[in-house]
Amino acid sequence: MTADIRDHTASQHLADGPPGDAGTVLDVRDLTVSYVGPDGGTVACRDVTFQLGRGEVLGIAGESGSGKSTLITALTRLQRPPATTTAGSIVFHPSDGRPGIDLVPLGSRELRRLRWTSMSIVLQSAMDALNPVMRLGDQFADVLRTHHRGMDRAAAKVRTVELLGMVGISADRARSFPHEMSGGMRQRATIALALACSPQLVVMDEPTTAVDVVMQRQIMAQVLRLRRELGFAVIIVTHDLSLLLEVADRIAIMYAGRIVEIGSAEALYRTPAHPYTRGLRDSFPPLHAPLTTLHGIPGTPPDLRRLPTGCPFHPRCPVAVEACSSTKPPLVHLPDQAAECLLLTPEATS
Amino acid sequence: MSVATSDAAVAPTPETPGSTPTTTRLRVPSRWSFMVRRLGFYLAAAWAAITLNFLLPRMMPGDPSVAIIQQLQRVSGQQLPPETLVSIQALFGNPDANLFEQYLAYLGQLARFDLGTSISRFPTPVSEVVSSGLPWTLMLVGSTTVIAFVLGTGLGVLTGWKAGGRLDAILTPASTFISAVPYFWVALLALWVFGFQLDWFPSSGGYDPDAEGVAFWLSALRYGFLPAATIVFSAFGGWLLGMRNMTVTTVREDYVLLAQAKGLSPGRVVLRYAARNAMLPSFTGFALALGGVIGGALLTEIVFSYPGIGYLLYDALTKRDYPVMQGVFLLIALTVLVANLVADSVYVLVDPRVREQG
Amino acid sequence: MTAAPEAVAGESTPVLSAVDVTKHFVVRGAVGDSSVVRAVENASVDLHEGRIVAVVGESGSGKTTLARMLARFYEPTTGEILLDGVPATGRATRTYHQDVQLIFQDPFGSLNPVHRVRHNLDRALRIHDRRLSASERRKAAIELLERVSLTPGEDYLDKFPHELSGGQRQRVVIARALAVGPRVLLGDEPISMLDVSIRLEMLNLLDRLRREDGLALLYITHDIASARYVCDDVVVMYAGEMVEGGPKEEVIARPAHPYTKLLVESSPDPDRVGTLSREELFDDAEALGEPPSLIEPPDGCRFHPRCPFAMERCRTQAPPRTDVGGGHWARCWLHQEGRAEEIGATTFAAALANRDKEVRS
Amino acid sequence: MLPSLWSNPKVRFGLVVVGFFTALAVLGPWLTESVLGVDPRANDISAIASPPSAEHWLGTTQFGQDVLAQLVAGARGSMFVGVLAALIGTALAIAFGVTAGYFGGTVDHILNFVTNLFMVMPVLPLIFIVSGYLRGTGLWVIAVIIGVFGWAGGARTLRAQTLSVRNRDFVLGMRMLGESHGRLVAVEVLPHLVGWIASMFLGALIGGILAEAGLAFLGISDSGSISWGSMIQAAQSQSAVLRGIWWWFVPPGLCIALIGTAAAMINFGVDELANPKLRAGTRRVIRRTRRAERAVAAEGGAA
Repeated sequence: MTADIRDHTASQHLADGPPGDAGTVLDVRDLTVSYVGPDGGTVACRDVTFQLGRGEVLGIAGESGSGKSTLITALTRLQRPPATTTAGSIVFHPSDGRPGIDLVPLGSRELRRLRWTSMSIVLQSAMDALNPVMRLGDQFADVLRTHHRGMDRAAAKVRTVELLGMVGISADRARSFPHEMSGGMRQRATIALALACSPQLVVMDEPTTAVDVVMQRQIMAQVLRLRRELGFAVIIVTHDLSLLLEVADRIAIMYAGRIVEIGSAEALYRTPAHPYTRGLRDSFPPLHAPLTTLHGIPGTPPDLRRLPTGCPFHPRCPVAVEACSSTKPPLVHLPDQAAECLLLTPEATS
Repeated sequence: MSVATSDAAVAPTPETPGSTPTTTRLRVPSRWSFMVRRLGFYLAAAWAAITLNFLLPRMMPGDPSVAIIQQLQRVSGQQLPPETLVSIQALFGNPDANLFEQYLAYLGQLARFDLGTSISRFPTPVSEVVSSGLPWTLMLVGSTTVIAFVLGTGLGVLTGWKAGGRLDAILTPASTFISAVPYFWVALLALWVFGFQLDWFPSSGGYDPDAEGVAFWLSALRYGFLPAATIVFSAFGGWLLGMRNMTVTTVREDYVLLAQAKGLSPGRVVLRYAARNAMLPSFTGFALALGGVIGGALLTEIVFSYPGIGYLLYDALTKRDYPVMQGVFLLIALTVLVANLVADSVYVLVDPRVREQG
Repeated sequence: MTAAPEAVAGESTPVLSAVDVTKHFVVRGAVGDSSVVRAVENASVDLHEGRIVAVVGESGSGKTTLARMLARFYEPTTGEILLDGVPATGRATRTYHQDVQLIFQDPFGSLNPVHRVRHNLDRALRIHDRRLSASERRKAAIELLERVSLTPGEDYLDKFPHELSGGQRQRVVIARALAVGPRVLLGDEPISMLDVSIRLEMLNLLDRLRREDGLALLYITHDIASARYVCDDVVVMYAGEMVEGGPKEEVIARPAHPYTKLLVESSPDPDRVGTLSREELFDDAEALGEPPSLIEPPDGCRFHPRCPFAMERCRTQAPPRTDVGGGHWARCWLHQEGRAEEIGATTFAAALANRDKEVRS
Repeated sequence: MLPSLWSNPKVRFGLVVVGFFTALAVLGPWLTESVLGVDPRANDISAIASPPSAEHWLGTTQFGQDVLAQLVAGARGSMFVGVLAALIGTALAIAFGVTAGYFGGTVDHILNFVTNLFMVMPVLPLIFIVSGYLRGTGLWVIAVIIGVFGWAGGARTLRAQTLSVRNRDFVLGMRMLGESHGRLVAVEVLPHLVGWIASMFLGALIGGILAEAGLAFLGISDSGSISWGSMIQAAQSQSAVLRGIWWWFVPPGLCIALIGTAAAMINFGVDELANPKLRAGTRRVIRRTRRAERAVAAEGGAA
């Protein structure tokens, strides 16, 4: 396996100067996740490899069926049958310099200790993510008191008010039930909740899909400020590349369960290396630039159970050559990005 | 949030109310008015039950009131006093009065808690007969309903949480079978095995007629054990299955996922997140089951000749004691209604989201 | 994008128009506890042959209610829907829907999963024209499928919805709507639930329908960029009211209402990547506010509680419609007070931050 | 929907059992006469209350009647009541539930009120009393009573389901093409309720069998007809329990339990199909996943 060399170069190349550049917080290698079915497994995530710098914002963009949700539940070790991690490692590096911990083989007890203090999660729909029959404050208190032994009710309350204040929610809301709040407020509350135990990484699964653009901007503004102040890293998973281009340091593009391109936001926008990235970028009509007729990406995403041979994107690819249907494209490194496309290999370019 | 629009036949929920923020959702402190509405329904239902009780004997072929009067005269061997005649006719039909007059007389009779006179135990009033059986049934079925609920729900949460585990593999199919078994048949089997073969428990009755004081209560426990055990056995499977499936469904809700992501202890995740929500439908079921207590174990009581309401009803049926039959029905119907009302109130208390349902 | 046919609003009778329509829903909480949701207030829109009007707004702004009134699923509380200038209320919905069809947001929900594609088209054709024979209907169904770029049409006739992708389903839905030969298509966020990569093709299809078949289209969306891509005119709705409208480039490039400005500035715009820093993009954007309840909307201008330019007058009086030239109009007091240029002078977020600073000091 | 129903093992088991008893009910008289060669009502004086033997596979009753023959004949009686009650109950449930759910508004208010009334009426005692008045009227009347008083729960479920289907866009979409309400209900809405209706029918079937058994046990049923309930009742009244003639009352109860289990299994399976979350929680899926995990772990350990 040549992963070692590749990863090092990649992280040096690709970490687009995260604040402080204090090293890696998460190191994911060859992560493969399958859905076990009666006739074998369907691989929803294959050989996913990336590093996340401390305080960095990594965006993961993909369409339905690209494996991005699968990746999230695997990263957070929250997957349930029939999903299962069949290969790879997820190494989390604590901030105090202790050696990294691979989350994949970890038992539930050890995992529980790491949860929320190291890595927390924000789900797409806050309405579904909050317990409908518990007051908001209680949902903060139970996580606070689980991870901070000895914290009493009063202290938990103080901390809850402080956390809610960070996202602009008034203290009296701690007494509210989720259904008594607006969608935007609920989503902000779950972000405050995610920060309760000062994690080093917050994973966000489509955090703004259920809210409107104005609220989306407000929420992202808060997340970016809090990240600046508290220094946690963020992984945002969404189908909305246009949003990621504005908020992420680096972006990974997923297609058919693979990361087909990863690189700095600007590089992916200005000089996308993978035809799929290019197509995805051109699927967002501009807000101010002159209009031309755009076409998106013709065709439909592949069925994961019946992936095309060679490059999974070749049937939809406008620039595919014959070899694309038979050869698996290798990961090719470019100055600000890396992409899996045959056309980028020296043989193709020469 | 449910929205009633003017042209509901084709109108789906409009986009607005669901997404309007805070104030819309806070605006509805209508738990009380919700309860008022439900109370209205139950009053109507009570009225319907009382009216049904009025109409039943009058719709039946033959003339129950004449039959009752004849029977009473035969049993007592004397002419009935006129006020007894009036009372019977008010309850079971008076061929000389029109339906409306009869109805008024019937309601007046009920208002005085006069349910007529028992035929088989002449001249005991029906209300007395019924109340003699009530405590036994309340004790037997009441306690077993609670035990079955606690047991079934608890095990249901466990099997649902560990779905696919060993407990689930054994308990779920077993419960499916058990909950399909006729409960009076279980009672028969229990009686056969533990009552006669092993002779561990008395086979009939509710207490030792010779015992007094503490001994009486102990005998009541001993006599009641077998019927109670069969009721718990037959009933807990249903609770278990319902709770298991609700738990399996709830466990896959995002808020349980998030609770796990928060690193809470499994016990906390199960109890405060999964079970708490999964239990909501069961609460209603439980309150309803409590309502069914009175009429719930008719046949078990009969198998064990247990001196409760069920046995009374059976006795009345075999002896054609229509006044007692009707009295028992009215009692059962009204307790079911009260229990439903309690169920609704409980639901409003345990689920903060409840405001209004159809 | 292709230029719109040379048709200027006002010259011809609109095919379909909403005149001053208002919709209030009664929401029943429980006994004696009902309240009125003012979903749409005095909204007007004209749909012309061969033109696309986009209605842009956040969820809860009343845009879907407006579309459903135009589709006559709801009758307006006040105001009128005119088809060819004639009040629609007199017509049976059955014949009305031969002219006006609505495309739903969710392509997974708008085709019955138990029926094949054939059933949907066949029923539509049959109801539309009882004289057609089975083979004629089959031919017509194939033509319809090919018109929405599902080629060859035969291949799709016997498919069930679950065998189709989201985009293909939405195409079938459009084909079904076209089967009755409508002159107006109302699209209620027709692309928002589709994969990003196929949304543009769907918009291109709508564009082709208006160009080739002269359909009048209403395009409802929350995505202002996609509205700009496909439409001719934009109407912006906020909290049940229309706050601004006009030719798309005018409205988006030079918003005449603070809310439109907020909407445009909040929309992701990849062109800004690299030219503006993230701090510049997101600073001051943390407290932009939320739309009000439609049960007790604010007095005066419904936007005033969030508006950095709000004046005393805005709190009490609803602003009138002001024409700012070229068919571009807005409902905002700034135009009456001669403060219109303030809107373009700064960003919304900056103006808001500025106002808050003043308030504090 | 239907093919996937059959692929669920729970449903498959249930259907086989229900099918078996249905066949037994239909072929009952022929079976007892031609195959067993016994008349279920004939009294064999030479074998009173004899335990299972080569001659009488399931033994005989206190009256010398062959239990197996009675069991087969009883299948017809019990199934007849069950099926008729279920037919009536399901028809009423559809009429009330679907109509209320589809049309909504005032129609819904009225129908829903009636449904709720029937819902809170204590059905079993009511049936006891009504049939107490009408004693000895036979299986027909009993089935009708059970059906007429037992539909409310099903109607409530169907109403909720209809409501959710009715609000789906495809109904509105077809309505917009000009489809009539009748066609919309029959062609667009009802197909989505087939699973629910089927499971409701099964629920009513077993409910009817149980109710009839209960009534027969009380001695209310037609004394002339044979059903599983009347067998248990006869056993009870002849003190079979006291005398230990277990083969008299155990088999009919087992039959009821078996068919009840079968119906419950089918409902369970339908629930799993309708509810993906439940489906993902089935033992098969979880076991399969654990196996895969173990395989991966073993591989990793070896490497």
